[in-house]
Amino acid sequence: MAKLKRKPPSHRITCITYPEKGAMGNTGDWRIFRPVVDREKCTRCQMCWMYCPDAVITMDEEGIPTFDLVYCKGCMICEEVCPANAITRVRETEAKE
Amino acid sequence: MAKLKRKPPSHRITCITYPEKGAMGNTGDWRIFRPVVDREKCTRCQMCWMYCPDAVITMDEEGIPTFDLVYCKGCMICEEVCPANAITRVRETEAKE
Amino acid sequence: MVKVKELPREEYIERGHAACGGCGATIAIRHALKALGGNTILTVPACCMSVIQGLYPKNGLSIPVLNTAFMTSGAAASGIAAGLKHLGKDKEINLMAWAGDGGTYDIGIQALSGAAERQTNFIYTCYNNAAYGNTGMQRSGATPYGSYSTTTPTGKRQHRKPMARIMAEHGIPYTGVISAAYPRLIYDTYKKAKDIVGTRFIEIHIPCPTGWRYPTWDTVNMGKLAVESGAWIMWEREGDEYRFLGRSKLIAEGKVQRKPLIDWIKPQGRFRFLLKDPGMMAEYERGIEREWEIMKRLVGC
Amino acid sequence: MVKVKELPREEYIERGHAACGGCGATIAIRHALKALGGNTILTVPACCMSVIQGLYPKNGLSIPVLNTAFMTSGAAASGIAAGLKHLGKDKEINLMAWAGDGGTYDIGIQALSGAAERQTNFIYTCYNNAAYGNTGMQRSGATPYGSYSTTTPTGKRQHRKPMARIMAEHGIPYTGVISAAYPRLIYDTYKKAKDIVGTRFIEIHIPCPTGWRYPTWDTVNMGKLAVESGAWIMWEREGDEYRFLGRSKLIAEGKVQRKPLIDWIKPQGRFRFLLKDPGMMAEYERGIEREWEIMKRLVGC
Amino acid sequence: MKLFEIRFHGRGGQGGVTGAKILARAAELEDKFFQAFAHYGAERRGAPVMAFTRIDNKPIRIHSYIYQPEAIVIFDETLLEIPSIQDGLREDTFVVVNTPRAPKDIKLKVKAKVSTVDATKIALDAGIVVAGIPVVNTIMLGAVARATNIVKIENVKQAIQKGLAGLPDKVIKTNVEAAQRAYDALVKGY
Amino acid sequence: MKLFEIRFHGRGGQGGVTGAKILARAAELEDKFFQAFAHYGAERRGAPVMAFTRIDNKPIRIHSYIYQPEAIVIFDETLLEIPSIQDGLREDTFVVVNTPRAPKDIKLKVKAKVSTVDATKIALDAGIVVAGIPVVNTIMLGAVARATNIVKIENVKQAIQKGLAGLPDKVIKTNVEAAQRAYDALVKGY
Amino acid sequence: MPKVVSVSGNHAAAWAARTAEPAVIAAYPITPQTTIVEKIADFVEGGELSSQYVRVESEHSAMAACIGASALGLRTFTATSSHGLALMHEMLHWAGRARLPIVMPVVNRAMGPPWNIWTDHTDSMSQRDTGWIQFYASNNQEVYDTVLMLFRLSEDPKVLLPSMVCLDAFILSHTFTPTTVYEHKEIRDFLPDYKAGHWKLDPKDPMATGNIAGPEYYYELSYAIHEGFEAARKLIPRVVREFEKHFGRSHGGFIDTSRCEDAEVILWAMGTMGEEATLAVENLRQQGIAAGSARLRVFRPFPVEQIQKLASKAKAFVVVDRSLSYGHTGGQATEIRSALYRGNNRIPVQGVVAGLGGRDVTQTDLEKLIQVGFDVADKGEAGPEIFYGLKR
Amino acid sequence: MPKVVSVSGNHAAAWAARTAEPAVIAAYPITPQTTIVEKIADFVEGGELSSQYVRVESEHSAMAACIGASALGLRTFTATSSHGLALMHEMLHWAGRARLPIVMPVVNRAMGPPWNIWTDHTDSMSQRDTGWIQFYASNNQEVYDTVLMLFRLSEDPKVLLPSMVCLDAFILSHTFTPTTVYEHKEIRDFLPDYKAGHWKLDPKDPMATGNIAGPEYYYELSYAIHEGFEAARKLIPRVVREFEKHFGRSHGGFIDTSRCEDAEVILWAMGTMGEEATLAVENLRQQGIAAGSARLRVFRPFPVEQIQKLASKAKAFVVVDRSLSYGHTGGQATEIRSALYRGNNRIPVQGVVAGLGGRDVTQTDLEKLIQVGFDVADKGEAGPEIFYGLKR
Ligand SMILES: Cc1ncc(C[n+]2csc(CCOP(=O)(O)OP(=O)(O)O)c2C)c(N)n1
Ligand SMILES: Cc1ncc(C[n+]2csc(CCOP(=O)(O)OP(=O)(O)O)c2C)c(N)n1
Ligand code: SF4
Ligand code: SF4
Ligand code: SF4
Ligand code: SF4
Repeated sequence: MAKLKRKPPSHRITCITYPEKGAMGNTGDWRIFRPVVDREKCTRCQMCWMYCPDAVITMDEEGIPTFDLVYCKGCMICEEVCPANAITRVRETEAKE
Repeated sequence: MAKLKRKPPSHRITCITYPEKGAMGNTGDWRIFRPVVDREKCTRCQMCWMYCPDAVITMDEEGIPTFDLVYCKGCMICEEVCPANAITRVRETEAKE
Repeated sequence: MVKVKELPREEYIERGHAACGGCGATIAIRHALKALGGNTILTVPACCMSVIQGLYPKNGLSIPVLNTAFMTSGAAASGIAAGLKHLGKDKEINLMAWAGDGGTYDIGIQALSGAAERQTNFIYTCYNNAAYGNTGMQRSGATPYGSYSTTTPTGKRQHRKPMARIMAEHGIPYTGVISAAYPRLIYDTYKKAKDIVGTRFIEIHIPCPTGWRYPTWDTVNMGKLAVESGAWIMWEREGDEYRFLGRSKLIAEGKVQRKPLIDWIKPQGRFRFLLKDPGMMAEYERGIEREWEIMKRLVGC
Repeated sequence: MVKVKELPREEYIERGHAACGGCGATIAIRHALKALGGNTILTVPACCMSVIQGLYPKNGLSIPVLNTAFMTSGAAASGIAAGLKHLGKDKEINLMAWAGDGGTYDIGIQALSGAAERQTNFIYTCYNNAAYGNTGMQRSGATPYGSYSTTTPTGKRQHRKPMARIMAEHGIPYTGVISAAYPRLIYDTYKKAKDIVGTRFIEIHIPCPTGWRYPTWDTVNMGKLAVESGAWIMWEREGDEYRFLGRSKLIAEGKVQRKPLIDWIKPQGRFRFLLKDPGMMAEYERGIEREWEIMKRLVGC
Repeated sequence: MKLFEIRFHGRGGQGGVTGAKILARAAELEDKFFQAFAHYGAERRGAPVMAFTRIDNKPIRIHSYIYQPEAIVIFDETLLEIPSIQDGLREDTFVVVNTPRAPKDIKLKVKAKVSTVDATKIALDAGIVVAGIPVVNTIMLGAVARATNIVKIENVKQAIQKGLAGLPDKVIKTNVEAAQRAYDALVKGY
Repeated sequence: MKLFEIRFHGRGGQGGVTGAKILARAAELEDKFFQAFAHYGAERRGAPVMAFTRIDNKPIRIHSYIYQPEAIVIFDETLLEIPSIQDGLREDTFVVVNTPRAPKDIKLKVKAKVSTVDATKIALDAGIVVAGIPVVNTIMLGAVARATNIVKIENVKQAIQKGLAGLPDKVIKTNVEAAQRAYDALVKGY
Repeated sequence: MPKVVSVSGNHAAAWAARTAEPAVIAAYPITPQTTIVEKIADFVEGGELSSQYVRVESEHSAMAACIGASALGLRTFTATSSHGLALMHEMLHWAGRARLPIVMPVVNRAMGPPWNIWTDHTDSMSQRDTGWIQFYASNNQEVYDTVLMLFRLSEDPKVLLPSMVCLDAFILSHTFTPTTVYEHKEIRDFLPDYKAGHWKLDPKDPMATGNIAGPEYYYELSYAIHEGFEAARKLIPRVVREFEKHFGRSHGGFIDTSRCEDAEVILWAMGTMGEEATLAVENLRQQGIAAGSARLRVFRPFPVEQIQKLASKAKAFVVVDRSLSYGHTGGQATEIRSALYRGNNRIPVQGVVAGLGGRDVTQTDLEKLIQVGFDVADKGEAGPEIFYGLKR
Repeated sequence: MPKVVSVSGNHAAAWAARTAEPAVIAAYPITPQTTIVEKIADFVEGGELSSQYVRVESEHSAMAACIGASALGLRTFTATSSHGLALMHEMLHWAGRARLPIVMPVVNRAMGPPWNIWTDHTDSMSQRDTGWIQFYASNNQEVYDTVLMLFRLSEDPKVLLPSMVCLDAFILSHTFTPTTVYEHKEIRDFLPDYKAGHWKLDPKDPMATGNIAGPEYYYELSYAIHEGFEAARKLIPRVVREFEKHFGRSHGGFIDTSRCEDAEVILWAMGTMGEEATLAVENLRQQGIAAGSARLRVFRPFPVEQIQKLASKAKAFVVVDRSLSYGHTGGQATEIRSALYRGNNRIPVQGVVAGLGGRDVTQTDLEKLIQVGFDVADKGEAGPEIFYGLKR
């Protein structure tokens, strides 16, 4: 199942767990909508970064948000809080095509 | 041990108890001091009655306190609260003689 | 206020019960039950009152009593209250939980808080002898700062939890804080509480010769001195309004002076460490002053 | 107030955790942990956060976590606090309990109240999504009047227990009431609380799309509307002094108008019964007004 | 009849268990016995979830998981990428997929009895949409009836009526009609 | 030596268990083994209570109650009225009573080995009084030593010193002297 | 008129409460019990059930509230699971010792840590010493029927003991099957109103309960509980018979056996594994293998004689526990061995621990375990306890 | 230098805590455990013990606080009794499953209602399924010594399980006897500092414990507890031996036997009854009666083999339980029978329930019960369980 950086014997003694991405699997699978940023509109205010409940947003070198789609659940809070309306939602089925 | 007014079958089912005097035996046995009232001094104010933690004081026909010595524990609160100093303590050993 | 001679003659506590001689708790319950009358159901968690009832197969209380586990007074009462409602007797029969300070401040606060939040229809009495009396005077959340207890043998280092205010802030319809030294006030308080619907919390300060370490005959004196010195504040809250009661009212209004705290502390063996340590004494006094300030702010004077 | 760009970049919550999409609780813990930093030990009773961590053998939080039984957050923290003191690390390592409203208002109040009374050195966070989220939205003591829950299918008939005020009245050194909709205030609050010694109680209002029944993207809107409409009041108490916070301060000072309550209520599926029943609606509003009055009195304005 | 086991793959919030229950009700109308249940653990909105129906004409005494279902029903084409969807797949397994594509375009590790229907389109056309998301659970049951013959479409429709009781009549009617549409539109690849 | 069992009758607050423990310590000084315990249940101040000491020269493995003690010690004459005080009384039982009266004036259902001492007077004379009540526990131990010979008076005195350690020296000294006085003053009726 | 509804095991339990009409229900939610209390809330707020419903703040309080209500002489109900049950432990003792006929479904779920919401019998097995009657159900109809039977049993004046019916998490609690249910008035012949004859809280006749009883009384009061269990032991067959008379259904008495008359190996299991075992037995029988299965329905009072009887013809028992008393064996295995020890037929008993924390146990697994029983029978001796399905 | 002090069983327990020097002690008072926590308070506030002492607000919290402290990798101690123990039940499971080596004296007291503060083993026997090592002591020295042994045992990296030592209320807890005690530095050879190798809460190496583990992992984590118990089973004799080497005392291994080598009837009992039984045996031996006694010191892990061995020469066992699992038998009797069932020697086992709620059981009583054992041996068959000393 899960791959671990390390798995010391403690594991076999009791229910110890270690910090790691994907503790609930690839939660990007849950997504129905996908956030897409309009690099032109973005004012680099970082509101999307601040509010993302899944901490999947990173600001790239230019200060524009990028989304870790392996884990982004598609809640679209970023879209909602973006004061510049720079983020829009795309249906995942469509985005995949 | 204890004598009961009634002892219905509930007793044999679970731990039911019935209101009765002497649930801790004759607590007058605990007494080291005994309250004695001076009928002359008593003003019939009933403070002793009000404060007795053991509810062993009754006011007689004349409104003077009487003590149920089978149960009076001899705490001497009555003496202490009596505004007329009408109650005094007597050592039980002496009182018995 | 009721006159002494108007106090009902009926007793709901039988002679020969198991309280220590000079116990303040029995003075308190005597008059509380006089006010409520015989049509009352009591539930009692582990505490002195569960001992005071005496031994199987007798019982020293002449109303129905459900003795229950230490943590459960609020919950057991909730069940009884629901049952009385089902029977349509919730208006006719008074329901009271009667618990110690340990069973209220500490292990019982959860069930009590839950019952209050659900607006359970009952009177909850916390009779506060400021320690775990039943088990021999261990520290409770109600033990005053600096007091000896068997688990704080050099004096407790925390102030008393302001339990009644905590309950009042639950928004319940009635909270009353009184003392065993004033039976007439007890009677009046229960008479008033009896007619209110919802959760009513009443805390009674209980001088305890065994735990406080003073001679049995001083129970009433110790109770009064606590109030007169300001160490114990009597107040009530009806609706959202706070009010001082009795002697505490006179003190708050500046009509009488508080007696020196030391008058109350000195006769009690439990304060022997406090007496020796001026720093601790000052901290204890600071706590009392803070209480007065908070209460005055709440009363709005 | 901290600027968005000053917020630390370190994350203590791993991607791919198990919160519902749009969960307000994860916004809150992200910024709380940013303020506390990695030198923090967390204890978490049964609640959404115990699920959010994800599945064995991984964990979605990158600080040490003691998951513990539902009733025990205050007690487990007391043990850790004592241990840290023994190790001489009580100043160096932050200790936080992170519990839901059910685990605080209801089943956890006893252990919390006890820890506070003992002046235990830790931060207790109650993240309040106003229901038992983990188990599928049953009523809690924090569920607002009139709200649907699976155990109050026609709307709850009691007002929310004023938990934070109850804790404040314990006399603890810090109490803060904030909202997940204001991460910068979260950050500042935890920064401040971090440096205070003793029991610090922080309650965070947590919009929950799953329980409140609104679309995931509205989490921040719902959080803000709660404050803007006055349904949720943000305040803090340092020492004995109460103070309003953020938008609630502006409202209290009359600098901004409260938005109509209906703006907050309408988008939420859980209030559908309330919306249909003007009597219930009025009662809910009455409760909110009462809260404002009490809080204003305490703040002294 | 032999015990018939069906596995539904959907997403949290798509009504997988409700679908499994309605199918069970349809079987009940044919005097059959049933079990309907879900795989519990993480029913987050959007997360892949499973539900199950067992149908038999005698009381069902089996309680363990379903490892080799007779039919697999996929509510959402995107789920096809998850490997576990093919667990227990055999050549004679019915696989009913919500997709605009043809059965032959569905790639599986075993050549099973695949059929397809564009349930999402049917849902959108009929307006069966909750919080912006088309809901296909009842619709797919029409397709299942046709693909597997395990229940009659009439009984599926009646079961939908019962299963959605409490919702507005119009909603129920729409669902019933959509199920029929899926029944008619199903493309069998076998 | 055979196991020697002693029962003390006192009142709550009179220090019965302390007495039993000090006697045990005295025995320990003679390299004996001991148990000291009380009858727990209702230790209210003033209420009749019991305490026990067992002494043996080998480790004591008996744990049940004491039914037929070798000695009964009565701290308070008024307790004589309680019937249970005579439980397990035999002809060869030592009975040590705090009373100004002579042994022959002590009426028991069995003619036992009665001895008396006015411990209350000794306590009052020595000022061993707590909250107005004379405390006789240590004093009675002096009497017990003489009445039963189970321990030497020197060891009783040393045990009192240890048992009261922590109290002011003067108090300890007074107690030790009072024990000696009781030892000397005991009147044996056998 | 009885009606058939499609309900989960939890809804069956809630329906049974509705049918029995307790005066007071006090409960606290916990996965996987929640849908019981949610359904009850629906019934109560929908006006279909007249009970007072107390939404307490913990399970300890839930049981305390039930005790308070039951002490008024009223019918009382609650439900819980796992940690909730464990938190009740003190009050379980209390209810048992106070002789209060509270009825409680327990959804069997694993104990933490780690948190695990799936089925495991450790939660209820750990309560075997608390003075509660314990039944284990294997399907939703049995859950429903057992609740009704338990009210009848618990409230019997000779019994007066609280009782629990245990059902497997999810496997029953959340699985919908057709189940026959009744309205209250339809079952009153079988289950009359509860009349507390022994005591109740009533100001007209004040009694107290629970104040101190010393060593001179306590033992006899405890023995009275034992007598209550012996009365239950006698009554259970009658209640089962009468239930069958009224409703035409039976799920077995103490033990639900399948093909045991001539079985050489009998597999024992509780709950759903016990029902699935019947399929294993049928399959093996078709292969000519003389297998049988015995589902222990009643764990308290423990059916010593009935177990002894089943050993008279068999050559070996295989006992599958979905729990483990750490440091010894599964509770079922221990107690079955103990029961046989007191009888005359001392066949080998192979202990098996399986299915902890929701690990699935299939018909095939059970067949394999029966086969192990045949090896054991051949050897005439059981091996060490088997931890079946363990991954190393 | 060891010193002999006159202490009660409770003070012996407190002394043992002082000697072991736990980092954290969290406890709540309950009669008859109070004098343990009071003595500890004296030690701590008197500067004789460096432990952090947390005066929690309930036993549930006491155990939770111990869990929190132990999770930091620290030595931890508490003590309780009866209702306090029952209230801990949920957290007992937690401590066991989290593999935290907390040590706890339990003063055996009866469960209410009615309130009864006297001795009875029901409280601790009801915890037999919670994953705790259980010892029962018979005198104050054994209480003291066992606490030290238990720290050693519990903290062993192969064991890592919490443990309790049970002592009879008042009979031990409040009875003063001469007892040899040590200061911390004198015992460190025997009991080294605790080093938590398996896990601890440490921001430098963040791990979590207890989040959800599904059916695919939970069983193995449970099996690991079983392995811990098996490791304890192996280690106990060694710890006992080493203790004897260091301190020159032993109280027996799993079982403290007296004259069992050639005994025809062996009487089993736990705690003080077990020690008093040796007197009964001696007395009967003087009359030429081949009696023996076996005091079960360790109830978890349950010493199956040792029990089987004792049956090899004896003709009958009499098992005296000071508790009752209502609806079946005393826990000791059930488990001993079960153990023998798995062995080769199947002698009759007479079950006896006695001494509930502090009812006194004397040497004479025990002699009578041994006599019953001879009748049973003659008949070759035990009678129904005996409720000894019951007044009807
Ligand atoms: C769960 C549990 N823990 C502890 C006890 C022991 N106990 C009984 S009464 C009591 C103290 C009660 O103190 P308080 O509530 O202040 O009442 P008081 O005895 O002073 O009247 C304690 C600790 C118990 N009965 N149950
Ligand atoms: C003793 C006990 N009772 C019940 C539960 C079940 N339970 C787990 S989490 C939870 C609700 C938590 O609600 P809350 O504290 O509000 O946190 P949320 O889930 O909303 O984050 C419940 C009832 C439990 N784990 N333990
Ligand atoms: S919130 Fe909008 S404007 Fe601000 S950084 Fe994100 S995408 Fe850019
Ligand atoms: S001495 Fe105490 S008990 Fe006796 S009458 Fe006076 S107040 Fe009452
Ligand atoms: S208190 Fe004194 S004056 Fe008043 S009634 Fe009593 S004895 Fe008389
Ligand atoms: S139920 Fe609500 S609080 Fe819990 S994880 Fe989901 S969104 Fe967050």
